[in-house]
Amino acid sequence: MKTLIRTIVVLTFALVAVVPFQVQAQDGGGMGAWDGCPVPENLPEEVTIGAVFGLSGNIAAYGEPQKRGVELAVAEINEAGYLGEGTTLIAVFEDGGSDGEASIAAMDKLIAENELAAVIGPTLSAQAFAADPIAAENGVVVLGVSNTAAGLTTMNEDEELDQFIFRNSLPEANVIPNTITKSTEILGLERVGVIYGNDDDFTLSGYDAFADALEASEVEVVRTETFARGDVDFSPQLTNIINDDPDAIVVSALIAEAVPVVLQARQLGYTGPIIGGNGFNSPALFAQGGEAAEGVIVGAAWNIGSPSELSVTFTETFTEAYGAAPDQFAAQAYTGAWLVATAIRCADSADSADVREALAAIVDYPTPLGSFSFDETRNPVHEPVVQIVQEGMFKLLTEETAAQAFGE
Amino acid sequence: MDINVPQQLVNALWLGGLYSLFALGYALIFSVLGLLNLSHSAVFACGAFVGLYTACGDEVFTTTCTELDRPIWIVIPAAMIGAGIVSVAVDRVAFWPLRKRNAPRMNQLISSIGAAALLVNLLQIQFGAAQQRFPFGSIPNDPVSGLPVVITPIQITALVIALGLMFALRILVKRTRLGREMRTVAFNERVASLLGVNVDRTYMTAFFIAGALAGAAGMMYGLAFNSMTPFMGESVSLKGLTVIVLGGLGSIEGAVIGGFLIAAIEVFSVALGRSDIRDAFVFLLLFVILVVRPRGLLGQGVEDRA
Amino acid sequence: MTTLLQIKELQVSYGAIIALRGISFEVHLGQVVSLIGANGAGKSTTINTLSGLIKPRSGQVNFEDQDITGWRADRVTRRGLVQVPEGRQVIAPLTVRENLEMGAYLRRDKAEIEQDIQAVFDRFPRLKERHHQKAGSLSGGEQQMLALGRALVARPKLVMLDEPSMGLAPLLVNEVFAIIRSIKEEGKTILLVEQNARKALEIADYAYVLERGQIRHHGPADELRQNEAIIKAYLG
Amino acid sequence: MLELHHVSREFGGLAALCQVKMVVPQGKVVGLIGPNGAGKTTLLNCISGLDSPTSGEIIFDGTPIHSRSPHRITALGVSRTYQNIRLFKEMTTLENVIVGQHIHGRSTLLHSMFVWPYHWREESRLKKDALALLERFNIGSVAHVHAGTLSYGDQRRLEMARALATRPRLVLLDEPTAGMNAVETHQLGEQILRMHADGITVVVVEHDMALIGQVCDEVYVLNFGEMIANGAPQAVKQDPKVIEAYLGHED
Repeated sequence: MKTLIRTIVVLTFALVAVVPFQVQAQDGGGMGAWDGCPVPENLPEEVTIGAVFGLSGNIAAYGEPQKRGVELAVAEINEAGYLGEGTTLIAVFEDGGSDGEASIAAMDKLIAENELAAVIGPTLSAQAFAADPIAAENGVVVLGVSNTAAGLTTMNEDEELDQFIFRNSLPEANVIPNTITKSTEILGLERVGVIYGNDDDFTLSGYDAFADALEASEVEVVRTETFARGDVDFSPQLTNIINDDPDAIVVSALIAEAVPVVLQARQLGYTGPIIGGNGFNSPALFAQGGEAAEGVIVGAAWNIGSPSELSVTFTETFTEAYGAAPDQFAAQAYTGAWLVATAIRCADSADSADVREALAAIVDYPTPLGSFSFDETRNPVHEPVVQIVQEGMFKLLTEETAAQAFGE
Repeated sequence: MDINVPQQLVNALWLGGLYSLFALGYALIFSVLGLLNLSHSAVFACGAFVGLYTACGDEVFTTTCTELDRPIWIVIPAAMIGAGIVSVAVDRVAFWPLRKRNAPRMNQLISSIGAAALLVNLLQIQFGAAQQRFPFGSIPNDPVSGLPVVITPIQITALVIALGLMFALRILVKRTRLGREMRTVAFNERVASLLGVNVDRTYMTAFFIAGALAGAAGMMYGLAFNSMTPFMGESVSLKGLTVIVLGGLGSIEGAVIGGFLIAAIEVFSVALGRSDIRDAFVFLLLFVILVVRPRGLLGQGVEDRA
Repeated sequence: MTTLLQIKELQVSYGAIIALRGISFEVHLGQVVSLIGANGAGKSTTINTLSGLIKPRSGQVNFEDQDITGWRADRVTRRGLVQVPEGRQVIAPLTVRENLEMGAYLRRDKAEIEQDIQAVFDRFPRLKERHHQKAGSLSGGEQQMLALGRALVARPKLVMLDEPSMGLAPLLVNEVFAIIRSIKEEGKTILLVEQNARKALEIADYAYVLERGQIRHHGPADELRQNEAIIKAYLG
Repeated sequence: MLELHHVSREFGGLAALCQVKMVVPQGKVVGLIGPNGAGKTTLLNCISGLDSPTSGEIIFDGTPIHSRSPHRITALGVSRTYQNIRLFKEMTTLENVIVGQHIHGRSTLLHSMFVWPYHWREESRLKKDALALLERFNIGSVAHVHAGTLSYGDQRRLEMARALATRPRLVLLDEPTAGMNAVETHQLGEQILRMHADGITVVVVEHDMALIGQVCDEVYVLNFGEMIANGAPQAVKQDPKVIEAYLGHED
């Protein structure tokens, strides 16, 4: 069985290696398949888009894959002649650092030096709150590809300005209900214990989303425990929860606390599912959680194991191009660049105001993230995925993977 | 809601051991210098990393530890010696020059904060900011089977070593020539030097011992949670302060009792009450104890320390 | 007579203030030498410089023909010059016995240390009764006895006493001087700094009178006791 | 002026003072002697408010003060010095005295902020008074030196100057001559007599019998917390109980 899978994987890789990028250039293949708009005729020779990502310091762990995702998309778009013969899409990258000031500077520079059709980024929500208004005031549409904070696209007092702010990254409030619904359905959850960090905005809003979703799914919460940021010992709380014999433990935590919570729950003899928020979407879960991370369930906007054709193709092309598998950040950035290109194509204009109109009108656009639309507040609409850790990697949560993990 | 009392007792006991062990070094330095050495938590982290490096080798500088070069039991003595040396270096760099010039205590306190920041940054440069850990399976952290409660061999080891070191320190301070020497220096350096005590050497010895205790605590922490970061001292730093204030500044027994007491209060305020008011509970109790007994549970009178 | 301690042209200053302006004197083996003088004359400064607590600006200190100028205090003590500091500085948090053990800090001969401690207890029965008490709980007189006993346990070659009678009741002052006398009779060499000049001159063999960092008079104690100027200035 | 009735102070069952009676008449110099550990300092602490008696009454000028806080007792006109010198060692000699005066300055914080001409005048007046006090105790030359660097005897003199800076009516002196030689002690005695001449009442704890003889109108003798004798200095010196407990026989 294993050898068979390996053979298939190797064969697929070999195929892709022979015809890199050309797959997308073929008519009817890859992302180019969407023909909601005709080939544009009035575009100039060069259309420029900007991108502000954190490319230095420890934030580069997110910014680097984002940049790769955009670069890959731009290469494919130009190969495919997606913006018409003779029109080249150019992406200009600026390092937005890891704080608001740096991304404001980067945004200023991009807008001053280029005639932009759109900007992608910045990496962090806090940076987006700082830098997005600058783009909007200059009439440049900005698309966030990794901002999950609530209220991002409605941050301005002036609604006209808000019209220029988009994102394609699902807020956690959208991911969590799906995680709970799917897990309840597949695992048959009836009673759960909850533990969350009560001194952090992110973990608190995650907890609220979990609590609402659990209530909506009619799952009983038998015990709720809290911890503070920087805690290392969670045994008293976990002892309490495990003592109540729940079907699952729901955790809203950042990765630094998430890993020890998982480790200590397993150490205390708990073998059931542990359901986490977006904080668990980190390689550290595997590196530090090891075997204990098996059976952890996390919702996400995208998963490498997603079976859709576009997602598989993207994963293969990306891996081929960079020698490393893409993560959620790369997939969202890649999708973002395609979304912007599509808006330019549909507008048949490089003017940002026209691009804005076209972007807002995108409906049911097929992407690696799934069928994609923007809602009326320019937030993304697409179905998130639910993942489960198995054999040291994220897989999609299905009846089969659940049965393998918990032996039912 | 019923609670699992035996398990929570186990949780409290070994956590208390860790708290006490950490606080002992604070207490020792306070009793000798009459000063809070706030770099103690950084020395604690240094100990853990010295242990990690000893067991894993150069690998830890670039990536995480995947294979042990040396047996896991070597980490504890290595951490103690390494942290002891770091602690002596802290004394020479951060305290000694100020002491020579009779600088006010406050300056020495600030200097110790500086030393802590420096050490943490050095660790970060050397080992990176990400969590480090020992390879899976290298630490005996599977629960001991056949017991009605969950306890791992590493937790038992931590508790035994913590209690052993506390006992040894008590004997050292109360019964030996070195202990009398340290208490004399603590009381009055001038008188001590007139009795033939090399005061600088006494300081070095005290700092070495305090550092070694911090190193042992750091390594236990690292092993028990199998996670080490340059910032690991920060969360215990405040706990340690609470412990020695509760137990009585500079009192060895106070640090031990305070450590177990704080751990017990934490665990049982979670077990019996609510986890979200745990810290409020701990500090409320601290406040009450200090109002009733300002010098802490076992603190010495002011006249003894003058 | 063997010269045990020889001080040559010793100068000490605290910043701009000059405390000793080049004093020279000698202490012979078996002698009791007293330094007397007004407050601020430099008596305590002299003793603290000899002990190594203060570094001299210039001058020389020879002990048994060895130059010990500028040595650190613990080395000086190791060499055999032991100071009993003013103000009964016992180690308050330690017990009486532990204080005596600290007196023997530099010695390793356990059995003999124990003998010497017992000898102190024989000399001061009140200390024996209280051997387990914290030194800080002793009365002033008992503390001075302990400070003296602690110095004796060190088996010093030269005992330097800084104001041993300060703050003691008359009865105790007599007692302290009786003890100093008995220490002298055992053949110990003593350098005595004392405000009670009358008592000091009674017990001393030789005395130096300090005035503003300089030696103004010196001579055998008997002679100084008859000296009109001294009587007027110091004996009242 | 000051009356103590049956004052007792116990420390955990141990009586440091037992039913002490003492009367200090207005304008007199009263000596308090006794062996080390007899309870003299405890008695002074009770009077100055640093300690309070377990039982009994302390009346100052008709006002019971045994349960008052030290600063209120100081405000009534009681001032003291300490056996273990308590100066602000980082301040200059002059500043130490000015701090002592503060209770008498009329300048408040508001004054110092808004009515600055008044404040300045006040400050310069205080400074002049302080310097005069220092001169009186022969330490005017070290007015601008840190108190910590003064010799032991000068620190004692400074303590007395500071005690007088509050313009007290009653001064408590705790072993003021410790560390002074006979001649210096005699000079200090003259200072005490000058206070006496200024109408200040003085209680002095002392071991130097020469000083006691020089300055005291009356002497109280404390032994193991009990008053064993009182009377004129000459009479007390002859008292066999006092010789037995305190003076010893001249040899």
